[in-house]
Amino acid sequence: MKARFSKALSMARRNPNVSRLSDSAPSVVLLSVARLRTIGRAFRPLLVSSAFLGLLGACAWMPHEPTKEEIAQLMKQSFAERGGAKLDRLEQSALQSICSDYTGKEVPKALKEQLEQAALASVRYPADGKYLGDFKNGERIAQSGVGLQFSDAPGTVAGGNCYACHQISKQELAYGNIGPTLYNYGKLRGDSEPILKYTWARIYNAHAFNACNSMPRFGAAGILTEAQIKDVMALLLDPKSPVNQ
Amino acid sequence: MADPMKIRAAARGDVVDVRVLMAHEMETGQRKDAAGKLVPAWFISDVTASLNGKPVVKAFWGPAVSKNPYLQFKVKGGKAGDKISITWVDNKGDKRTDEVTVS
Amino acid sequence: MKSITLSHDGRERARSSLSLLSSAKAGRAGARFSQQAMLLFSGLLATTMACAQPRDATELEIEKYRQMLQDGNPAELVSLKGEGLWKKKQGPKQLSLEGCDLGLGPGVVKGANAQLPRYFADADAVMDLESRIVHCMVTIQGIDRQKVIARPYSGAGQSATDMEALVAYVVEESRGMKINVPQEHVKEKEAFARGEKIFYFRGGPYDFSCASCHAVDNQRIRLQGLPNLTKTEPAQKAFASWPAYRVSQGALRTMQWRIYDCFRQQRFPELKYLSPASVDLITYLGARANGGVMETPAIKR
Amino acid sequence: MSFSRREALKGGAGVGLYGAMLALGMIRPGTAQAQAAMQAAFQTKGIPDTLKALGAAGAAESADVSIVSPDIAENGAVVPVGVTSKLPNTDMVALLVDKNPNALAGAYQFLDGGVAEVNMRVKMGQSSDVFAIVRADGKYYMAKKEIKVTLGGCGG
Repeated sequence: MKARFSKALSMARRNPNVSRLSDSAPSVVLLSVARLRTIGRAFRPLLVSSAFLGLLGACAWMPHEPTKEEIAQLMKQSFAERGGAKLDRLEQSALQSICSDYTGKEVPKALKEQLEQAALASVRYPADGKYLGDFKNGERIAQSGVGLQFSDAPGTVAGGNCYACHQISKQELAYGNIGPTLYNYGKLRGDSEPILKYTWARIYNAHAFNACNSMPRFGAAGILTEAQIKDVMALLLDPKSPVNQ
Repeated sequence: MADPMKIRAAARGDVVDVRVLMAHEMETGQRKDAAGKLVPAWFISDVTASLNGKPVVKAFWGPAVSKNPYLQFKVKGGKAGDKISITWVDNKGDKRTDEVTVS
Repeated sequence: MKSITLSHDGRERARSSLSLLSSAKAGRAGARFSQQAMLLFSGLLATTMACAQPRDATELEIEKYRQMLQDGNPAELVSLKGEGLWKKKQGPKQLSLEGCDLGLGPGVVKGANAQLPRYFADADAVMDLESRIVHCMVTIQGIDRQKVIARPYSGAGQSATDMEALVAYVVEESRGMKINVPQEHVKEKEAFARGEKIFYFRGGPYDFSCASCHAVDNQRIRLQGLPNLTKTEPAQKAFASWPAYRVSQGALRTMQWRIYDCFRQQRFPELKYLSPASVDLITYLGARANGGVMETPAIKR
Repeated sequence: MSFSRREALKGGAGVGLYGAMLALGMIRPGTAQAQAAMQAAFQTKGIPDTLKALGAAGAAESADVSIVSPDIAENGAVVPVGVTSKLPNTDMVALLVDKNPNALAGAYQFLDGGVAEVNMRVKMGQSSDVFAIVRADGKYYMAKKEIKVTLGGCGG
């Protein structure tokens, strides 16, 4: 009973949050505010019940269900800036907020499509039209798990840590399975223009194809440089790369 | 002063199984500290195990032995109630001896 | 482009059915299996998947590695030191921590950590083990709080901090005890509710939440298995095995450190020691693990 | 007892000489000379020179010597390795890691009652062959095994 109640409560709260967050973090919003408002309107009946449930939540015998603002506040209070890791990292973008709410659940189709379109629009393809760099560098980037941590020395060049989640070359045994295997990636797909563009976009902002998946937005979030992405692309797609042997 | 060891000694038939944990940094001499300076090697170099006061096993170690070393060995001819003692000496001359009764 | 996405999904499906096969092969005791079969079928699948045996040669060898480490856990050396510290008269008031109430009454250490975090009326707050030890050092021994929490974790080449030693001792006294993190007091329930939100909070440049790594069965990062903390059995096993001695760091790592380092890997800013978010998250993880059996301090890579 | 490694090395006796003396049984265990020889062996690099330093050059592979360890270690800081010898009258066992800065990790002498079966934990900088060297009835034997060292955890 209690579980069902709190589930209803959190579902009801979800929608006002979306539009609220888009207002509070304009610089990182991927979706336009107007679009999100449209989505919010579609869920208006839930808004009403949310207010009702909120009243119930105020009773002393009921534990208080935390609001998004309270969690945001709590996070800010609980972390300290160090090195390059500033507190603004705790300000959720619309994408982060929505994906937090839908972890382990199906994102509604319309919302999912909007997120994917916005993600695809964020992709910047290489200006010189060259997609493939040096696969040996790519392997180093795929192996390296440093970068963007508060413990990193200033100037640390971030890696991609691809092996943390993917099998890539056969030589590396210590690979994760959060993402699919990428062994023989290029051998299976070839290196046609659509494949190059798709792979680039997938690395740049994987939400373009599967909104709210777990993969970091290596390009869109500025984790890897354009040159680094080219090297990782070569690791996957260069016929000479160990991945394609 | 060095922290105490943890020693377990259990007899099975006439063989005593001994397991020892020693508290020691076991610095390799290759690690750099936060300031980029090499931390000098510091490790247990000699371990002597004795059964009722008589040495039975001697170990010679270099800095490749892991931090807080673990050592397991067996001694023939012991029984419950006997004494197993372990003494280690490190390369700075620090030493420590602990003793247990075989169970 | 579409076909690629599809084939990717196809592979994913193929993989999970494979893992089902092998976990069935790994074979639990027949009696237990048929007993489970009476439960909801989906529930059965979920359980067997969650505790699947290692699936490939690499994982089997890693399992052997972990087994070989079990005997001879240097955490015992740390807890030995911690017991000494617990019983030592210290601070301006020259008292030991033996009068500290860890939730089961003043002086009761046995089993206390299996029931933490919990609400403490004297502080009108939910506290995890480390918050409570600090509270006792301040109120009983009269030691300055800032001094106590200034350096909770040992660094490379340093021996265990006092906090690490005390934690090792207290958690060893809960080894073998059933996890029973209370959810009675309204503040305990609220801590849990906030902890759950924090668990799903995606943020930082990598867009990670705790759930990014800990909400799916049979996942591993590199070779490190990632317990699905949204399922009871893996949640129990995970909570039961922290604090632990980390062989790669040669140090006893506390539960606060566990959370701290997860957030570091998530690329969040630095988690403050004993911060409200940390206590809420530990409350959530602990209460989710109720019914499990404490194996602390464990030993890990 | 107070021999330092530096003294051992500058003492005129080359590593090989000490080793040969050890091998021939000219040095009695427990003496200062034996100590110095052992310390010198810890300073050598690579398997061949370390074998020489131990007086064990030309050790023959033997099925009676076994290395007990996982094939893959989750972390190089702590690799559990055991050595067992079934050869009668085994009185010395040494463990060598080829790719470590100095190959010799540890050596054990079995005196009255010591059984030739030890377990220890060593650091390995990278994947490497590991050698167990055994002395039985004055002769040297060996076993070899590759241990892969992987990167545990999240990789950062």
